[in-house]
Amino acid sequence: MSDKLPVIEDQPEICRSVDAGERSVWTRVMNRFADHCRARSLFVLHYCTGCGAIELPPTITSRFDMERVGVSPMVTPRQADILLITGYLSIKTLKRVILSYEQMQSPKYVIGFGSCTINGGMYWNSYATVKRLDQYIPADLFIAGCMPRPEAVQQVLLKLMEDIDAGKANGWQDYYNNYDRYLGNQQALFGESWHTPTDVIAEAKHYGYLADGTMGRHTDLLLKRADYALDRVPEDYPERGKNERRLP
Amino acid sequence: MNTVPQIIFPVAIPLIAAFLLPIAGRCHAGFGRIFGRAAVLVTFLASALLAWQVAGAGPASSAMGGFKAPLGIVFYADNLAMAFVLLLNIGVWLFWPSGDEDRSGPYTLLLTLLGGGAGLVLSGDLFNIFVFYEIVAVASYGLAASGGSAAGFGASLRYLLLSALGSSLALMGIALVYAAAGTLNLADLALLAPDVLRGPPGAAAFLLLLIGFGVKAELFPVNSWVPEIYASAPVRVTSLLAGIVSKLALIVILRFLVLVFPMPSAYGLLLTLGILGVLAGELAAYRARDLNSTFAWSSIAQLGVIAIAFSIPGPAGIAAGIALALHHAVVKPAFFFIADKWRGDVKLLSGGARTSPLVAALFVLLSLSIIGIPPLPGFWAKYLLLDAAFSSSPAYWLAAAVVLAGAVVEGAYLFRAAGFFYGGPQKGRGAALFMPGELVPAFVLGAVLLVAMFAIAPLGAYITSMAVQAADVPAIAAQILLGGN
Amino acid sequence: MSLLLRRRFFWEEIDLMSLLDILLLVAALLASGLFVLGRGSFAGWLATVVYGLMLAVLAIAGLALDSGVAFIPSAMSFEILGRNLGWRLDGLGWFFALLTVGAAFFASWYGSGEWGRKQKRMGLQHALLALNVLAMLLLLSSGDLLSLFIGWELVSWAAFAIMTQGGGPAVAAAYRYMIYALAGAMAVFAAIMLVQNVTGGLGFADLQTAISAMSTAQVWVLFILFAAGFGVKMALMPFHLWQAPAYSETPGASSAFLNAVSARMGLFALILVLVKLTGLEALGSLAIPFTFMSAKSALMWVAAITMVVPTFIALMQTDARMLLTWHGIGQGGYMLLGVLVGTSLGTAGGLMHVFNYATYQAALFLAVTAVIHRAGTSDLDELGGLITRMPWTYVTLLMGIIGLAGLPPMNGFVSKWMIYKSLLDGGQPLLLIMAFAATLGTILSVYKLIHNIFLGQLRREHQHLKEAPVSMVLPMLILAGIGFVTGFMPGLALNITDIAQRAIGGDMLPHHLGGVTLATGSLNMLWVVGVLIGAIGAGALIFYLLGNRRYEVHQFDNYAGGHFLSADIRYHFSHEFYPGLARVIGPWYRGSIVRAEQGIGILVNVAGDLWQAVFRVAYTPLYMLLVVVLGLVFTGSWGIVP
Amino acid sequence: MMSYVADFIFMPLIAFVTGLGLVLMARRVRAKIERRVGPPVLQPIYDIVKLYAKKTQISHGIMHDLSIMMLLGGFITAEIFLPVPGFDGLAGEGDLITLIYIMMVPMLGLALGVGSCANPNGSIGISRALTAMLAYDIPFIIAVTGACMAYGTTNLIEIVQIQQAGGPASWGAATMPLLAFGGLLAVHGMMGKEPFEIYIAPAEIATGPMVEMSGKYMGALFIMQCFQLYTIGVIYTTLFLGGGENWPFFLAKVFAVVFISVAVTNVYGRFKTDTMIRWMWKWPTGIALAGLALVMAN
Repeated sequence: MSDKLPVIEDQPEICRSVDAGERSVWTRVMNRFADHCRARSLFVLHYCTGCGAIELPPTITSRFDMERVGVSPMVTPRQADILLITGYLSIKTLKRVILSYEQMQSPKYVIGFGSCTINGGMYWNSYATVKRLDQYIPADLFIAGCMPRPEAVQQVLLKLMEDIDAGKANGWQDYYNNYDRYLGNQQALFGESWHTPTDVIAEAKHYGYLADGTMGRHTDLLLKRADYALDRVPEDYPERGKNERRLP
Repeated sequence: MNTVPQIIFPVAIPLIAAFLLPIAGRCHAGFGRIFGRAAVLVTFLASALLAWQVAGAGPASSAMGGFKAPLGIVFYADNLAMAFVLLLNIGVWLFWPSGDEDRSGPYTLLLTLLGGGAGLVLSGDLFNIFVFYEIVAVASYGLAASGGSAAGFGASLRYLLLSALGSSLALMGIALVYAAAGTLNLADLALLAPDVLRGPPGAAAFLLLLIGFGVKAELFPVNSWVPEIYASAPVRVTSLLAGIVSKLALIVILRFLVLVFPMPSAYGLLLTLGILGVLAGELAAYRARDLNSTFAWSSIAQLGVIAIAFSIPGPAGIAAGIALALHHAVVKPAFFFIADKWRGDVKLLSGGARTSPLVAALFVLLSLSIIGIPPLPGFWAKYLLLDAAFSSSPAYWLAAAVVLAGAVVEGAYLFRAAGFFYGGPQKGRGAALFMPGELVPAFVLGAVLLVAMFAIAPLGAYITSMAVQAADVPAIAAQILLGGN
Repeated sequence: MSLLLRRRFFWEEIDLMSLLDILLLVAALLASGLFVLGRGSFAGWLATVVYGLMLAVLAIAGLALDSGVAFIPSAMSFEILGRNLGWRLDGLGWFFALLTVGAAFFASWYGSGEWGRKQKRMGLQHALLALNVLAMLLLLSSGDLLSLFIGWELVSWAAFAIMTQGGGPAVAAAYRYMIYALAGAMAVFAAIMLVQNVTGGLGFADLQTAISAMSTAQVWVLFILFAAGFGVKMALMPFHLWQAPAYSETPGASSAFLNAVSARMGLFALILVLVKLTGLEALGSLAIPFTFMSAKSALMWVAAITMVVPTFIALMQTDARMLLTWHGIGQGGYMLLGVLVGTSLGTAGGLMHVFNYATYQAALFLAVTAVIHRAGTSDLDELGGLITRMPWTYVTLLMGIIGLAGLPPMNGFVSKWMIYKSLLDGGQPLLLIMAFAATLGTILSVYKLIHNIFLGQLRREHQHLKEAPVSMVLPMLILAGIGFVTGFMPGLALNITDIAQRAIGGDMLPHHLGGVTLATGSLNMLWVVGVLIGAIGAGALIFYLLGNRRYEVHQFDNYAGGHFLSADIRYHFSHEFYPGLARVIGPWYRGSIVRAEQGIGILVNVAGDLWQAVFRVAYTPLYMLLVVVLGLVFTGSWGIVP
Repeated sequence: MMSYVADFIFMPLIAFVTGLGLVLMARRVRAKIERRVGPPVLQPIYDIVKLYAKKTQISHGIMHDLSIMMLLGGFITAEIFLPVPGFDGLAGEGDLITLIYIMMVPMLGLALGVGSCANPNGSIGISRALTAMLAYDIPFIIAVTGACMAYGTTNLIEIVQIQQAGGPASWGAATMPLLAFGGLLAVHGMMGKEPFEIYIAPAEIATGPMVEMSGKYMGALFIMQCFQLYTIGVIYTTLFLGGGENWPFFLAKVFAVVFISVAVTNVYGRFKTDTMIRWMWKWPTGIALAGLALVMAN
């Protein structure tokens, strides 16, 4: 493991940056309309690694029926709006969570479900679990409790819908704006060679979310691995194509 | 009627030369060889002259010593006979041993073969035919063994035994004919045949003659000597035997069939043996693993095809048979020359096209022609055969089907070999290189084939006229009986 | 074209007698010239130019034929063995000749550039290609049955020669082809000799006389011999086994040529002999006893089975070339089926499918060859993701497969539509369903082709690949373009097939630039394609105007259940692409025809061994006596022996 | 000319709006069967707008984008070739066969787009979807063939006219019930409802073809679903239910066709692809063939 100390800083207040386009009436109306629809159509990716998964079937099915407020489950991060982390995350699963989160399309929201995502919960002293989810990805809302009931899930979804409608749920922008910090925390946990296939910086550049905190000393480390990650094969990489055993 | 005394020259010159040659060879080693060649040349010129006369003035005959038929010895020459005499001459010239051996034996035997062969096709008399047949047979035993190898001697011995047995059967047949008709002159027999030979005795006689002469004509099933002899004899002898001598025997059988035994059972017999020969030859050749025996078997099949053609009554069948025989006489020797280099497994051909591309091309050309691919001459020969077969009874349709199926098998084994030619060489061994001089006869024959391709029309007309002449029984009979005065 | 001919043009001043002669002479000179000059680098370009000139000559000939000239005679004729051999090009032959020379043009162009330079003996390939063209022209312009047979054999052996150029497995495949072709040729040979037996002549008219003079059994024999003989070349089932390996192993450009036109020579001969000369009514009246079927419907069913079974065999192939060649066999079934329906719509559809097939199959094969040229393999399990590296090749392949699958807007759809419609109007629902089913199978199969090569993961070893050079891309794009244009305006292709259809006889199909108008349902591709393009444009507007800008990600930025994808993991789903289908229809691939082929081979081997054994035992004296005794019995002369 | 312009604008638009209704109905019916409330009325619109309003739109290359255009373009074309009350569009310029093949264009477009995503789940999904297409299209084309044989035409307008001439008794469903039933089973497969939705299989291959579709790409797929349900419903209505006399009746029929599928789908599990092929090639195919035999016998 790295000998660097974990970079854990306090989360600054999340605020929404106002771009030039938003000053026009048309754009504002359209954004308002889009937010209205966003709030009423939420696809949830249930990241069910912990015990909290058991609370979700009642939430979806006839007892509570989330679909009546436009919430429905989705199985791939590409289509999902909400990443619902149900319970504790081991270090290994966190990698997958980050991968999945980065593959979701903005605007995207993260809900931490249960105490485990807030402070480690009953696994607070485990060597293998993650204690605070929001150090690694920007969580919009948490549901406290061990474990929360479906009503709580409903409540938090309704709260999130309100926030979205009001244009306030902007954790996803923070990930672009302060990518270096999040990446630093991730690297502290996974080592310097950590990388995901998603090129967050390029994406931020493309869509204009680049901020001072996007790049820094942690993202510099990425470049070293970028060749491998993005298949720009270094010269010394062993060629597998040639001597590989052919499948029968 | 056309009487030409010089009809005796093609027979007499080589036979006399054959007697003189050992003496000449005794005088000087090189002289014998030149003497032999000179004799062949003289025979050829005499034959050509005769052929010219025959072509111009119609069939000719001559009675030896003025004794007329049916008592005397009568020679009869028509275009068909002269064509094969010429072919034999050319063949002997072309396949004259090239090595400068001092032994005069092979030369003597070749000259004997030349004279005997000419006599075989020119004789107008059953007994003479038998005599010349024996002369040819003896010459060919000796020639087959002239390679000097143990295998060659063994094969020749077996050939001798078989041939002798065949000859005795033929003699029995002749005896039967004589007992029934009281004469052995072909013309006489032709006139008497409808009365005395129609029926079981005639059929039995024909059967015995067919089997007897069939040994040389490579007829099924008395051709077991073929693969063995062709594999062990020197290539020039093989070419001569397979390409030309076998056809002479078939021509004789044709004469019997047309003149003496023009009856359905005789035709049927020849047809049956021909079909069986095609089947046996093609299938066995397909399974042969070396080039020599492939061609030996294929030669059996080809002669079967010719036999089928001759078994079709009427001039059309004869024309087809002649065309096939001539074509085979050109193609098969060339094949044997190519095969001579690769005695052994076909796989040794691998890469042959790279070391000797011309030979490979020649092989493909010959193969295409013998399968019967237009516009090569082989196709037209086969065309004549099918034309004749389809205008005959349904039994011949079956024969045609067998010939066509045989052609497919033939294509399969010939192009399997061609595939080895053009395939890459195996590791460590490539195909042998040719010495330039060795294949001259084969290339000459290939050239003949190509020239023939452009002369199909005149050749076809000529062959057809030949066949019409050979099928005209009354004219032949009249010529033999009345000629030679 | 017919509109243009209201005026006199210069080609009417040219002596029409010479057009075919010019064509044959040029082809012969080209073939022989290339054998001599073949090594030169310019040989290919020379050949391309000459093919272009030949196309021009053919175009003039086409205008002449379109203006009502029945055929273009050749001055060349022979009289051999009492038979007249003559050559003349009629509309049907002209149509196939146009395709032949066109395919040769593109193949030669393709082979002249970089691809040809990488080939071992390209000069020989050029020469053999020219030889093939010459042989095909001779076949297509044959004026009687004998010249037809001669042309037939020349085509067979010329194809054999070019097939062996691949070396190794190609030689084995070509050998197999040769045996089939030879057997077929022998059947044809027997058939024409049968005709000659009845009428004493070998002209085309003699065939018609013969059929009316023959007994039913004889006509059946004739029909079977012709259908089987010509069917071998067309790879009609059950004589289809040779085609896929033989065409696949032939080197790329030549293979494209063979694929496009070579097997169609069989169709040409079938149309000529069975449809034009014999007539479908005669075939239809040739009833099979104890069934409802006739020779015509039997052949239609053979065509339908040829359509379906090879298509589903293609579906299971793992090599791109094999996949395409198996489809080639299946597509032949469509053409024959269309022509056999016998209505003007069916005939036009079948003929147009010949044209269409030639365009897209050549394009497809050239595209696959380009892939082989760059990536070194056509194994569908070893490619993937090439779309980013070889986009133009991808476009060609895409247009090609749309044509092959018979979807709008490519031309393959139009001809298939015509065939479907003719089957429907002809009251053949079961055959129509088979045609539909084969098309569905084709869609599955061609998707697998394009997916496994161009879509999905790009392999590391293919990272540095480049697009094929212009000399390769341009010909195949033009071919695909022809496919699109004639799909958009099928009237162009139908004008060409009109000439052939007029030569076959029967009703003509009224058509316009966009397709056909029928009482029972019309097709106007101008509208279909126009609206489709417009709608795709509307889709593009929706795509680009609505929503934020697109952002292109790397191929490993992909959701695979939370798995991290990287270059050293192969995850392209290509092997056994349709496992569910394979589980259902897999057991049907028992290969009964393969077994039959093996069985015949074994039979020949065993029989050969048997005969050899008979001789090798060498009790010949015994055989001799045996035959004497049997012969005596046979000749009925047994009575005299005792 | 103006009528064409109207056709080109309104026919797809009507199809889209009706399709939204069909999607809503499908979701509501399913919710009711599961004793849920179900989504609000505007839910289909919310979903589509939300997807188009995504801030990031990831693409896997030009082909991915083109596939979306082909998808929409193919279906818009199909809508224009469908005869509906008041609009014949271009139904006279192409026919039933053309229509069926036009409907395969978006299918192929989708398949190509999914393939170019380089996602193994997507490829597996497409492999299954195409296999499913082979399975359900065989009975479907038999039904289509039988109907065309019975009507003696493939012209969609005429097919509608023939059925409307004699009232409900001359509807395809009445004159050839077996074909209609076989066709209905095939249509069920075509809609990709349970038990024929293995190509989506969310828990196994993460919605298969849609796995890499996000943002407006997914939005286009939602639009496609609207078109698809509508098109299938209209084709079936045209073939067997007498087509449209007027809009209310017509829509009722279209909704009924989709409703039948949606209503029965919930009670099923999921067939494996091979089970699906066997089932499709056994029951619907057998029924349709029997129907075809009846048609041919008449």
